[in-house]
Amino acid sequence: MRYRHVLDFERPLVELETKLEELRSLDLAEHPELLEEIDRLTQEIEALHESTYSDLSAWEKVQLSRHPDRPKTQDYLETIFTDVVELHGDRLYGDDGAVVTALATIAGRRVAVAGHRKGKNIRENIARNFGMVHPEGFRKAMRLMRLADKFGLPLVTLIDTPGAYPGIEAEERGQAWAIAESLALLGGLGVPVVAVGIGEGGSGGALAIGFGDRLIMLENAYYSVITPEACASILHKDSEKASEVASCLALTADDLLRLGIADEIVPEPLGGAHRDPAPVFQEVRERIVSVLDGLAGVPAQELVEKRYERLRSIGVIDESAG
Amino acid sequence: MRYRHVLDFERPLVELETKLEELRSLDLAEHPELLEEIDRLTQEIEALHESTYSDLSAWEKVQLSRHPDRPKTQDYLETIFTDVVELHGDRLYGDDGAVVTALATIAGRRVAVAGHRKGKNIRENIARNFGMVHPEGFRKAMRLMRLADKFGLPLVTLIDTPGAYPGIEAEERGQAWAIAESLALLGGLGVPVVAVGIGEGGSGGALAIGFGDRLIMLENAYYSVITPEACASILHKDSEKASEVASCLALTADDLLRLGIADEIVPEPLGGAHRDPAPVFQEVRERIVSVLDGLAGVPAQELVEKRYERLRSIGVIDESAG
Amino acid sequence: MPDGVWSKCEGCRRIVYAGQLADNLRVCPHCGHHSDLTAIERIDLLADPGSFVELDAELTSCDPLRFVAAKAYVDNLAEARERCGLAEAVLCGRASISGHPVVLGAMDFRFIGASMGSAVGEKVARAFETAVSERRAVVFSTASGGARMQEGMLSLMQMLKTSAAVRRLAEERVPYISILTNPTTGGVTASFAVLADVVLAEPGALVGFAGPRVIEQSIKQHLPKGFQTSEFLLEHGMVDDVVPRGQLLARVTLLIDYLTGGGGEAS
Amino acid sequence: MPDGVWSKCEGCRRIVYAGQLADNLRVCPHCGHHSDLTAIERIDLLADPGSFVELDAELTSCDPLRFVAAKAYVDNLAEARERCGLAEAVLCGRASISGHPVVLGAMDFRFIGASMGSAVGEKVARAFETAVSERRAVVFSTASGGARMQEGMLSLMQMLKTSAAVRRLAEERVPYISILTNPTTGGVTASFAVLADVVLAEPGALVGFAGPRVIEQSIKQHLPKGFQTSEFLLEHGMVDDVVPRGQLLARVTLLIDYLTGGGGEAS
Ligand SMILES: [Zn+2]
Ligand SMILES: [Zn+2]
Repeated sequence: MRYRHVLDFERPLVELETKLEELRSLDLAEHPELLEEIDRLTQEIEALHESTYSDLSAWEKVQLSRHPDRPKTQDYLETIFTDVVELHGDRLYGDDGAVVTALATIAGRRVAVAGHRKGKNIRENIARNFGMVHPEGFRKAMRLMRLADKFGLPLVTLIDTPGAYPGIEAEERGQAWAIAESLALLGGLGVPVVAVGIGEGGSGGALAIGFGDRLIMLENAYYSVITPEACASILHKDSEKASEVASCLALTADDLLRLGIADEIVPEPLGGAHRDPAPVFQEVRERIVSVLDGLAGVPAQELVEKRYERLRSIGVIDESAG
Repeated sequence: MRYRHVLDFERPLVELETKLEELRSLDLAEHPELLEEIDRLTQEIEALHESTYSDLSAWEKVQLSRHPDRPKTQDYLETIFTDVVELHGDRLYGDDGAVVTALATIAGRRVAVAGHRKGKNIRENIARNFGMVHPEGFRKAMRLMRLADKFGLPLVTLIDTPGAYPGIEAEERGQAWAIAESLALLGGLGVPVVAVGIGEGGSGGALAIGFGDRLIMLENAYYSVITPEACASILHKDSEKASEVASCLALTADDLLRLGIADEIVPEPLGGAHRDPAPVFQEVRERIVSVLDGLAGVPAQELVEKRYERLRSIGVIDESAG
Repeated sequence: MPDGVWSKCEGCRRIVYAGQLADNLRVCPHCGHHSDLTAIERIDLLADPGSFVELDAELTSCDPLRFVAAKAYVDNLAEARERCGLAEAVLCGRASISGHPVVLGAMDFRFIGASMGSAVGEKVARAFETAVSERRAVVFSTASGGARMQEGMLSLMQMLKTSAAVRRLAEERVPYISILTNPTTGGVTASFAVLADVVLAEPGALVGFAGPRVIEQSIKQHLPKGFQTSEFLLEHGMVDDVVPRGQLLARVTLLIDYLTGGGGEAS
Repeated sequence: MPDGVWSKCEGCRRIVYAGQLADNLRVCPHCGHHSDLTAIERIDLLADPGSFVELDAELTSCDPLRFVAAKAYVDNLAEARERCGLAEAVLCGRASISGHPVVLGAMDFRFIGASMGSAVGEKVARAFETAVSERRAVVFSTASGGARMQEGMLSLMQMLKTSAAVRRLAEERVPYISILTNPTTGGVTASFAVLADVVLAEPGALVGFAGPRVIEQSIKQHLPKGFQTSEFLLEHGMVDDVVPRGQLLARVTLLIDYLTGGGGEAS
């Protein structure tokens, strides 16, 4: 097996796998002594595979969440949804390629879908700005949210962004304003909202469409108040310390579950969702449908109240004394 | 008296007035024969003054409505309102100088004010784009409308624009969308809306903030589906025929009253509001206050219903047969 | 050019046989150029066969201003009625689209540039009111040169009237899908046309507020290629999608299905 | 520099005597530069004397992640409390402004950059809830470096919590006026700070989402002069006005008066 993209921590494993392939390509009838070597190597690879992937550090998960081959929003749209009708534009300024909004059907249920959209190659990523959203992207998502609310369509969001784009034009057009308005709107939607962390959850740009009545996280997806690199650069003046910082930020799916922010975790195959996406898609679909069915028929006002209570409960404070 | 700006149809009058001034500047003790000439000229001027201004054509009124010295929105803000707090920006893209939005007090009544804003000189007019609005100007007005609706403040609008700006960027940012949304919003405001045509009422750009529960027109203000120049250029391929076309378009205050669009007309001094603005300001203030008092306490839903009925009644159709 | 036999495509200048063009919904088989359709063709494109029942068919324009320019407005009207076989520039009616009950509207550019005067505004407003009272989704194909200047301010006020009618529809959460076709400009664009929940546009249609010539005169330079086309609007975030005519029925059907379900199961 | 006697103005580099600066609300008499104020100074600037009664004074942050970087977060907190004499980076309370009952909030940049963690978010949300239940207008002076990263995702979620609290306030039509002061960036800007009915900013304040250094690293060029200042935001339509500190009380008073009257007579 060839990997198109190899992460740092995968390198020793890939070296062994490459060696094994070389051995196998030799004429074993001429070199019977290699059979034993191949057996040994196969076992070694199996063990290393297990140890490489079974207890990933936070930083390793961050890297996996960014893996270029990892299933993206577009893949989910194409596999777990049918009858997808993409809606474009914010009706104000532009059509941000870093956000996709659509009406779609999931297991027979009509929903609205908003997701961050990364590309799978350079060309796509340039068109989609590597999933980094401008204000018009958040406003595009807001348009979908209002449409969903108006017509009683549950909202499904797919989170996968390094963050809101930090650039001159984004600030000029009110990046903070767009995010804030999106958050306020999300809080008041009278339809069920299911958020799914499928990859990167980069700060405010993720949060703007990244929460709801239920937050489902993929095992190797992360969600963080700040990227580990930026955090390391602030705290240690050294972005190389990202791996160290990552484990402090409580950004993994497990951390989020423990903190009461995420509700459930979708397991991934060893090595990440891209190694075998089909069961992941299947599981994500089932989880979304199950949440939608659980919330079907709940009155709008009750949804909004419950969501607010849920939000109000997040945080750790001390009221005993100063 | 010297006029800074002389309109075409005022020229004969101004020539006589200039001649009279010249005569008066001579030593009359040395030229007693001139006294008679001065008397004659004075009477002639009086008659010409009367005939020049007393029965203005539509095109002459259009010219008066555009007179550079004519009182502008800013003058009304400074004279008939107190405690003016200007609010800036659309929270989306920019702060259009061609529209002013403010909270203000009129005869003790708190209101929201939106107006087109022309300048009085080149510098001001460049900053305000000669009162020609971009989409961000309409969106700025919409922000004020929502604020007025939210906090129960009656809306007063002052109409004075050649029209929405016809330019590349205006189209790029959705000129038609901004106007349409403004119209829909105006239709549904749960607070009293008083519109006052103080100068030019150029097409959709005027209409976006230019109608309400009552439309007050100044005597020489116009309001038109298209500027006479543009209309002449389409119909006759000749914008010089504007004066001819102006009388067909039913654009004067009198026309609007007759068509059931305007509700009342504020008289202007002979020669236009700029000749003696004080009584005009006084009258406009009283009319606005009277409308506000008449609509005070009317429930929001009733205001919206009545406004819709009013709109629905505008137009002349034949249902008898094809 | 002998009508009904062959015609030259406005897009690629190639000769297309009329039958072939008609079979292809008047889209050029060579370059994909979308020729303008009449209001009746628009309705035939979307309505289930035989389902369209016109509303306010007798409602027509008058000449309240006794407007005379190169021609008298009454003569313009008579000539347009004769030539198009229509009472006015818009057709509105009840219909069904793939079985969904709707109010369907279509404008006809041949009728005085499908400009909006009192009668057009009235018919459009009534169509939205019917949709509210019968809770039918609205589907509207627009085309227009703008307000009908021959009716002066009465015409301008129709922008506000139709926009207020859409607002009432929106308040009742009745879905509204508009289809912007070539050309849609001026007062129709800046009122009910763009206030829909979902705004679609046909490929290559000219859509904008100010007309291109007015803008060129104003800014004293030529406009960039593709300015004010559907594709330009899509790029600038103003329309939900540009949909080729051949896919329009399927897309509209799916959209109605999404917006009328009320969050339930797909039908 | 001996504190309390004289200081060098950050704007014009001239020497200003402390007493003169204090008399002038810490605005440089030479160049108009607005020095940062503490939360308590902010409250004194607006509240009627003696009217401020703090809410949730005992509510403080914890260290749920046991966060340790160059320093342990618990030590950051202890040090900030000691140095600022505050339990947290925000003060909220009931007060009156020119006789109007309000909920008044102010942030203190000295306290870990007035970053928003669980305690700040909770205090802000409760302040808005108090305003809803007592129908008091909210006036909030913001300053912040953003989210408090030492509390990880718990901190990010406070953006949503506070925004949802503002939404409830807006739904009840209770007025909210915010005053953006130097610096207001990150998660506080992108949540409750800019969701006010009227957003004012102090002259020269740095206000934005991404910090200037982050943007420079991202775009690999220097930022234009004046970027992300209050004046820049005014030009780009994001704030209602830039108000010098000396006029702030009068402006806020007038705004509360307009927004609480319910359309009646001016008081
Ligand atoms: Zn062709
Ligand atoms: Zn200074």
